[in-house]
Amino acid sequence: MSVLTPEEWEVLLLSLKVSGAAMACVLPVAFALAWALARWRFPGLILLDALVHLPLVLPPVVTGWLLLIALAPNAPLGRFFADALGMTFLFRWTGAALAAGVMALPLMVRAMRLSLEAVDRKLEQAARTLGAGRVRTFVSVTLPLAMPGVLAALVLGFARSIGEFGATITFASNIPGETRTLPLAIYNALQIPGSEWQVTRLAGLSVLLSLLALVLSEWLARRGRAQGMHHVL
Amino acid sequence: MSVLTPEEWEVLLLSLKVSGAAMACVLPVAFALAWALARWRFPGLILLDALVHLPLVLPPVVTGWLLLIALAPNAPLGRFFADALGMTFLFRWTGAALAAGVMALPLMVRAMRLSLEAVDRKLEQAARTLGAGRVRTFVSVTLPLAMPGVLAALVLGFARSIGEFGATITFASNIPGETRTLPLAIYNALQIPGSEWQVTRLAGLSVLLSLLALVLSEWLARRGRAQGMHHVL
Amino acid sequence: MSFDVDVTLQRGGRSFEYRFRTEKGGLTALFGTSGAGKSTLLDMIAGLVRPTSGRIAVAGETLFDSAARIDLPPEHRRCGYVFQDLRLFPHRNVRENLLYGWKRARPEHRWLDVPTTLEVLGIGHLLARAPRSLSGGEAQRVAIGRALLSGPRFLLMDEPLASVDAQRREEILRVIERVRDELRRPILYVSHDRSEVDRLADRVIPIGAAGTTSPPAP
Amino acid sequence: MSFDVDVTLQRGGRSFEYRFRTEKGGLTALFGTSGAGKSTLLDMIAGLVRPTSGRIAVAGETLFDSAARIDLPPEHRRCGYVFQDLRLFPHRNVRENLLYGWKRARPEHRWLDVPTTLEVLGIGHLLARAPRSLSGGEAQRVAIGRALLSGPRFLLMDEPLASVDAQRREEILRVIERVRDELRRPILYVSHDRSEVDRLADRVIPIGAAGTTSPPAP
Amino acid sequence: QSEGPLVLAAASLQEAMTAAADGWAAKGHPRPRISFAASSALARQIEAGAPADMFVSADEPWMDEVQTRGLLRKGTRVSFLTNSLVLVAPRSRTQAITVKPGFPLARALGNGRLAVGDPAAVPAGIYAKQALTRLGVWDSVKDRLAPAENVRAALALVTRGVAPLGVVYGTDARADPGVRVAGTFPASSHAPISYPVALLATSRHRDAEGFRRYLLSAEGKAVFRRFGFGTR
Ligand SMILES: Nc1ncnc2c1ncn2[C@@H]1O[C@H](COP(=O)(O)OP(=O)(O)OP(=O)(O)O)[C@@H](O)[C@H]1O
Ligand SMILES: Nc1ncnc2c1ncn2[C@@H]1O[C@H](COP(=O)(O)OP(=O)(O)OP(=O)(O)O)[C@@H](O)[C@H]1O
Ligand code: MOO
Ligand SMILES: [Mg+2]
Ligand SMILES: [Mg+2]
Repeated sequence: MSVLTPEEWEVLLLSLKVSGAAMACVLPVAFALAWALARWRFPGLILLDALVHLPLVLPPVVTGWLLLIALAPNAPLGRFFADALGMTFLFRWTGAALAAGVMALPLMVRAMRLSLEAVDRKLEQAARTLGAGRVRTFVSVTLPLAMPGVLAALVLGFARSIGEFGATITFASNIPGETRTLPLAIYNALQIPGSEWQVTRLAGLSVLLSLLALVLSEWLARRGRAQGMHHVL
Repeated sequence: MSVLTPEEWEVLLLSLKVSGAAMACVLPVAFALAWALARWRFPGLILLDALVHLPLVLPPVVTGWLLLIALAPNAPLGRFFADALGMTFLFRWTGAALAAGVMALPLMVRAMRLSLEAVDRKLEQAARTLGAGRVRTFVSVTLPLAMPGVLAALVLGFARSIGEFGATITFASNIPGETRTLPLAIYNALQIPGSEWQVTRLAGLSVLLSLLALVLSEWLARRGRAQGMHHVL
Repeated sequence: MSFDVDVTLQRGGRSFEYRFRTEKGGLTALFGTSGAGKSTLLDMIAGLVRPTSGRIAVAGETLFDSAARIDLPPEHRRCGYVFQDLRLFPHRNVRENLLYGWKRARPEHRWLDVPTTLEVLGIGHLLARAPRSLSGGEAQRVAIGRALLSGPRFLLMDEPLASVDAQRREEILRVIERVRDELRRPILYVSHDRSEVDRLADRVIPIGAAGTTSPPAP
Repeated sequence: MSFDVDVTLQRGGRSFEYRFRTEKGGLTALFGTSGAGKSTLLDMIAGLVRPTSGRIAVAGETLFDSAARIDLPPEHRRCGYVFQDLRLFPHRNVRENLLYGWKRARPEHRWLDVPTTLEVLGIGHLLARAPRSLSGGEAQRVAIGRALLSGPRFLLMDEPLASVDAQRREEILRVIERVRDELRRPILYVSHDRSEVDRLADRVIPIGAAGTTSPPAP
Repeated sequence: QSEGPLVLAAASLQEAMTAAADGWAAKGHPRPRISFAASSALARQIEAGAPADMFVSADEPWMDEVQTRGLLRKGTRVSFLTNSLVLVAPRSRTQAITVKPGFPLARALGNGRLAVGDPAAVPAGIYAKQALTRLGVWDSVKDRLAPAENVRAALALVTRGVAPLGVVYGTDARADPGVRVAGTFPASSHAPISYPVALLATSRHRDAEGFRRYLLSAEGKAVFRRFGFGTR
């Protein structure tokens, strides 16, 4: 399409890649955390809860800075990722995805936890008596009943990751084609006087992306409802 | 206490004031929006939904910039607030509260919507047959059953507002004692080489604040559970 | 007349029709196969399901009339509805459930006091408990108590004794008889238990199979 | 022996004790006042509530033994449990509810086929419906069908016919009798309906009032 | 190597550095990739060991910081650009203001605020504070500031008419048609505004030194002068 300049295309696709990867990696982690917070009772619970909220409370730039300190090539954690998994984050799109994922985490955990806590445990019991083990019960009963929370988590997380700026620029820098996502491109445009039109176009792209995610999620929710999940969706 | 410098005290109290005011003003608005999205079916629904998500999707600086344009003294909306309500936002702590509230809005709406959609309408019907009108039914049945979502919304919103930086500095500026909240003070410290210790102290304060909010909310939730709200909290 | 019902309802591709009148006072039993539409009828009388058209009056007061555009909201109909699925408020304990309607009723409308209710239903020891922790029969008795205490003008009871044991059932039946005979409140009563119906009912309205018309009772 | 139960349970400050044995096969009715602990006993046998101590064996297989540290998870106990509160899966339609256990059962364990179940229970026309839209009796029949189709070794039925109309009840009772006599599956059956118990039960275990011991049946 | 060297540059240099990179690329070299961010963020990334080739800072302290840690390639640090500090007003405002010791800045503000880069953090704000102090007007306006996140944001406040006056770099004022330069601060009123460039110790890119030399060449400096920078 010619409505977008090549650079805009590049930025758009990169943003999609970064947010997509962030969601794919963070979803299971966030779900596991939500599960632990909803179902387990252990002494460190509130500390874990606080830790999950951290990226929400701290200014994004500080989160980015902490990531930088933790994952620097010469830091222990950074060395572990580099040596054991061959993953480096600094100045890489994977770093942008990590930053976006970390910033989205608290929102996703809360939404899923809310839905998990509302699941009627008696229905899980019924599934067990019908021969479903823990895992099958989880997959066939708990997860579908918590689906509204999972969908909400995905929408919130995706939107948040599309808009993520501070942690990304601090941790992954602002490298064209590698870590310059939509918000960073907007930041660049904002530095140039008289570039309102470009800012508007890029912001419009962000809005469009998340509108798509929103429509998709509402459609999925509606499909769920149509299948009889009246009171859950 | 002498562990904090006078400036740190000032910043801390201001952050509390700003976030507190933001929560107080945004909570009813967010609830009304959550209600509309959960209960009504109207053509513009998905657009309203998208609008609510906007501050999440856009980089915070852009949101601050949009607020600036909308509420500048010479903009129609800004003039309306100034003339009709005697409220000005620019360079005022009210502006910081507004920015924080707007940024927290999408998170709060989602959490409450999730809980509202899970409320069993049949219980509301039962209340009606027992003589409770719409309002009383809402207050005595719907709201308490949606309480987990309201609590989650408050925790998320408060944490988000404590961490809000980009929209605040763009819209309300960084004026000591008036709009310099914790994240803005942290930003200042971050710009100065060798100020890591100060950044850490201020970040620690942020974390402490939201830890308090978290503990408070868990305590409220537990109290609710103790009162027999087993399946809702 | 107690119940004067003449309504139709279209739902899920099926059409329901109800037409019957009963004399003043007494207990009217609804008898019919499962899925015939008994609970649906009670929901319409309570104002929870809106009929497609028609008219509903109870003890002389018109509750719904599609022609006259009358549709009293549920809270003004003053029906004591014992739901088939109970619908106890999960966030309130037994005491608060019982008193929910009682508190909202005008004092002159209340015709049963709390101690008597607790006594008859045998639920005095459950007051501080959460509904979720009640046994099936206990929950059912709380639901009956909640409806009776709301000072209703008439009662809608949907299988209220399904899970209640024989001994307690006897005591509750006696209370229902007193409401019927002394207070002369109209009662609409759904039960699959022939002996219960035989004992209580002044008349039986058969609710026909799926979608058919219920002929007016004599 | 069908049921060999000797357990105690401490809960909410009350203590429950159950001790009884029944001969092989046949239907055992549990009879007792509301709140006596009948559903609690079924929950323990199904593996949903953990006894404080004791032993549970059904048809020769030990399901729970606190001394021997045996506690079979519910999914390995193969009980067909009709819950008092039904517990249909709200996110699945009637067909999926019915087949939930059936799909997970080994083919050689299934002893009832789907068409027969639908026929007997009269729920063939409800397959595509959401549980929430079912009438009380319809939901109860689906719950019975779901339990029977899971190919259980024994049945736990908690007031399975409370909301089922007389005619349908007759047909279902006949099926239960067939399961009892031809398949010789042990059945534990809770009902407040004396006539139902008289007709079905080979023996009746009285569950005493709150917290008392149930003496072993003869 | 098909990819150009990775340059970390202060955000306020964005237009000029981009043009310089274009000029370099036009000579047949792979185009340098430039990451624009606040100098502080870039310096921290370098300290964390991020693999970049060149750093162009908006002020000297952050370059000093990086240098003290031994992260610069020896002998490559050069302060090559200068800038001026100006007082700007919205285009619509015609009244002239002479910037001199004791000039009536507070009166000129009316009940508005003076837009500046945050004097506690942003280099432009730090220079502004120095200049206003030297001219003896700081005390009269220090409670009437609108400190912004960076110079461009301060500029935007003036462009939008939210603030009646602002203190920004000459380069910023020049680039924005929405504002008018109301006066220029004497160079003696503040520390020299200078932009240092240096190669990083970890740089492996064979083009990096070439690009640095290009920036320092007459041709490169001409590019920066086009955008209003002074060179030395
Ligand atoms: N939302 C709905 N959509 C479609 N059909 C519905 C809905 N709700 C109820 N029905 C159907 O309407 C019919 C009447 O339901 P109703 O609950 O009134 O039956 P009932 O006479 O009370 O039966 P029971 O004795 O089993 O409680 C049933 O067949 C039921 O499946
Ligand atoms: N979580 C709980 N906490 C405290 N008491 C409980 C809890 N769950 C059940 N009980 C109590 O245990 C007793 C036995 O309950 P159970 O459901 O087994 O009774 P039941 O014999 O099945 O009665 P019904 O015939 O009314 O169904 C009841 O008095 C009930 O209130
Ligand atoms: O270019 Mo800067 O470091 O934002 O003043
Ligand atoms: Mg019914
Ligand atoms: Mg029971």
